[in-house]
Amino acid sequence: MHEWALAEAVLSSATEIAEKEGLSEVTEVKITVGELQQIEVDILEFALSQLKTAKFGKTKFKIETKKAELKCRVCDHRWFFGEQKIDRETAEAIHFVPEIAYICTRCPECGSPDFEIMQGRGVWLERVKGVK
Amino acid sequence: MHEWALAEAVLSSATEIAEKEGLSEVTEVKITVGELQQIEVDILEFALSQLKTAKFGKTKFKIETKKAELKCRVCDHRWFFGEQKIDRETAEAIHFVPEIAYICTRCPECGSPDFEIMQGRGVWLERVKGVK
Amino acid sequence: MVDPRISSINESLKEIRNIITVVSGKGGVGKSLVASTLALTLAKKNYKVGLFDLDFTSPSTHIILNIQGLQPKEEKGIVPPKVHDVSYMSIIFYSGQYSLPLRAADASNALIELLSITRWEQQDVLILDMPPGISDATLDIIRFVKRIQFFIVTTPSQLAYATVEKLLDLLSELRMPIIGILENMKRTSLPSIEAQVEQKAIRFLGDLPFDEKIEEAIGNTEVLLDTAFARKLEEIVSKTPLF
Amino acid sequence: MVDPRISSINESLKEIRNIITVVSGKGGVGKSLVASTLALTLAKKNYKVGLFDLDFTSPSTHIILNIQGLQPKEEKGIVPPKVHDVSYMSIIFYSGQYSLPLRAADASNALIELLSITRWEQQDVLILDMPPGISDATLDIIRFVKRIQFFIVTTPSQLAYATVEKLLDLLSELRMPIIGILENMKRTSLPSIEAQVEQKAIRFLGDLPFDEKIEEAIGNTEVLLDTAFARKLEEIVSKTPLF
Ligand SMILES: Nc1ncnc2c1ncn2[C@@H]1O[C@H](COP(=O)(O)OP(=O)(O)O)[C@@H](O)[C@H]1O
Ligand SMILES: Nc1ncnc2c1ncn2[C@@H]1O[C@H](COP(=O)(O)OP(=O)(O)O)[C@@H](O)[C@H]1O
Ligand SMILES: [Mg+2]
Ligand SMILES: [Mg+2]
Ligand SMILES: [Mg+2]
Ligand SMILES: [Mg+2]
Ligand code: NI
Ligand code: NI
Ligand SMILES: [Zn+2]
Ligand SMILES: [Zn+2]
Repeated sequence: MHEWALAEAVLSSATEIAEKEGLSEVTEVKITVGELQQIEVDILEFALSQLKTAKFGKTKFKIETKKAELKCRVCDHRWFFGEQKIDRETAEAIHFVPEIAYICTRCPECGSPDFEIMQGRGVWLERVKGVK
Repeated sequence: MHEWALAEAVLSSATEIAEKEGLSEVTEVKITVGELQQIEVDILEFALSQLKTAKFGKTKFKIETKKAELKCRVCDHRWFFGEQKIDRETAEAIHFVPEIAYICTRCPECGSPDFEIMQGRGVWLERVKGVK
Repeated sequence: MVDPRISSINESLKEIRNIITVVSGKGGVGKSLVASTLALTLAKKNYKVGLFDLDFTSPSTHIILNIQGLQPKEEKGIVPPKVHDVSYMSIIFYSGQYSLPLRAADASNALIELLSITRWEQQDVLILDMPPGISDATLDIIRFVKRIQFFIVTTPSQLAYATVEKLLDLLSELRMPIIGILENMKRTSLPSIEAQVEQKAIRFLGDLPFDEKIEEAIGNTEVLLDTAFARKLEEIVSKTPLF
Repeated sequence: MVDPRISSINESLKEIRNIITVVSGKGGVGKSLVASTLALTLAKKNYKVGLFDLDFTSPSTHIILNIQGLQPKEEKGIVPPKVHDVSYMSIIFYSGQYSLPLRAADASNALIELLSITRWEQQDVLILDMPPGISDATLDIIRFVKRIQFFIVTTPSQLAYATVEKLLDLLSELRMPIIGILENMKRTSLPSIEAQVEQKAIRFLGDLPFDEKIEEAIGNTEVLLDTAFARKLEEIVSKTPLF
């Protein structure tokens, strides 16, 4: 349910961009959602539709999900977070703070906790389109 | 003069790569040297010529210098390190440890010390070419 | 690609009237104990107080305040639970008893996440307990949080004060508002750092005694507020214009 | 693009027989004082000893050892100067009295640089003084340095031991060799953490007293080696198989 906070962040960020670019109306907002955080896209969409201001009256919100790819700093192995089994409680914690993944995720090749989240971490605003 | 240590590092790294790729002879090693560290390219070349093993008997060492580009995390301004005046003592410290730049370098736009070194930091091994 | 959290941080902090960041150049000087006791003291004076533990690498305030069985409420964001009248937030709600081997860049990311999704509601003051030194977290706070004031903790030891001086130099250069310096773990055997602080034109807030009773008070806020340490901190708070 | 420093780190450490990393979950527990005193103690026993201060954010060992007017020699790399028979290296040789607002990723880069260009020559033991917690520096050392042993410092405080437990869990999971845990700043008023350590099947090395004389000894190694603190550390070192 904190998808509402994320939706608010997206809208406030998109509003900033629209203002900077002098858009009177926003036609499209493209959002990427990383799989690591297990965002509920339905709720995010609903929250966007409820929170949006007049500027976004006719906006198409395009939401794309991206796999969470991790890379080990020790052995350079790359893997996807989805391949791993984690318990419900930890999954919920990761939902709020993706970095909680570091308590249990390890490189499947060498066991190291020293990996980088290459992509698919959080929510990103990819693009804001509109008319001036 | 610690260019010798850097030359050693380059050679040991190039040797590793040549071995992994099964090269019997190395024909070219391409090295990038970041301007931040003010490496003496002449000394680096001389050290390479003195330290090189048989495998590098006919190697052409191509050394390219790259400007040091910094980017402010606070205001996103980008600039080149070379545009800044620094005293001799600090320059010498940066020569050994490029991150010493953080004691005196500030974003020319907003004064922040919170910047990223985008490129031109240290010595990189770009490419090792050879015959199998 | 734009990170939408950045523009929402100040949004989520907008109802907070004052932000006090408890810092030091060094670890183990008592930042967490001071931050926790300061929060309890101000709450007792009927201020609306929040406490946010930003030392993700070695969080301690949850032990001092004995946070157990509590969790933020998920409500269009996350709402910090109230403990002893303090709205409290810590990474510990999510990492629990597990070790969290975070590189600072990841801790920074987690910090931005929590700053942007936490709903602090209206507060008179939010106290930030920081990790030691000039760290990613310090730079993040300077970058993202407007209207911060720094509350600096040191001990009488040269080892602590030497690092505090470097922190001071940086904060002064960046024109960050500094409430003053508190000297913790004062012992009669050691000279005070007061004179050195005043040379820097920084307010010396006073000293808190080295208190043998502190260890027993950890995890029991009533006992804590009754220590010589806490009573002296209250006295200092009464005469210091915090906000 | 390959970073050539990586393959040269173990090259430059190859003549070092043992590497002891002094760590803790927390700051201010005495890591730097223990690391420095350990180095001096082993040097007095005629071991060839190196000391490398890897706490780039709050370096302290240069104050404890009173390093002044010295600089590494530049000689096909950099050669650490000898202080009180200890080969000594610290970022302080380059940052001096200035504050160095490094994010940990940059500190990590500086650490790799110094690890790869320093010529330690032949040493019986190299002691690494670490920053607090499970930090970038800890992960870097685990990643880059082979043959490390961990020497863990705590205080009797629950606040310190709670963070040490998390560090222990991580080091055990990664099968890192642990010499044992030292309890510093022991006071008679506080229960020992010995029993808790032994539950974890980790060697309890002993305790060092809370020593009122320490502050005067900072910057004077002769006085330091004559404190109750240093004498007890020597006793513990004598009966502990370090290498
Ligand atoms: N005034 C004091 N008297 C005695 N012990 C103290 C005092 N202040 C702090 N301590 C103890 O010192 C240690 C470090 O305190 P802590 O608040 O965790 O410091 P930091 O947050 O700066 O690392 C803890 O064990 C704490 O109980
Ligand atoms: N056994 C001890 N008795 C009294 N003071 C101590 C003792 N050990 C350390 N100290 C003091 O505690 C503070 C922290 O020590 P330090 O070695 O800097 O810790 P760390 O490196 O873990 O941060 C310093 O002021 C130091 O002088
Ligand atoms: Mg703390
Ligand atoms: Mg804390
Ligand atoms: Mg230290
Ligand atoms: Mg140190
Ligand atoms: Ni949610
Ligand atoms: Ni040189
Ligand atoms: Zn791996
Ligand atoms: Zn800037």
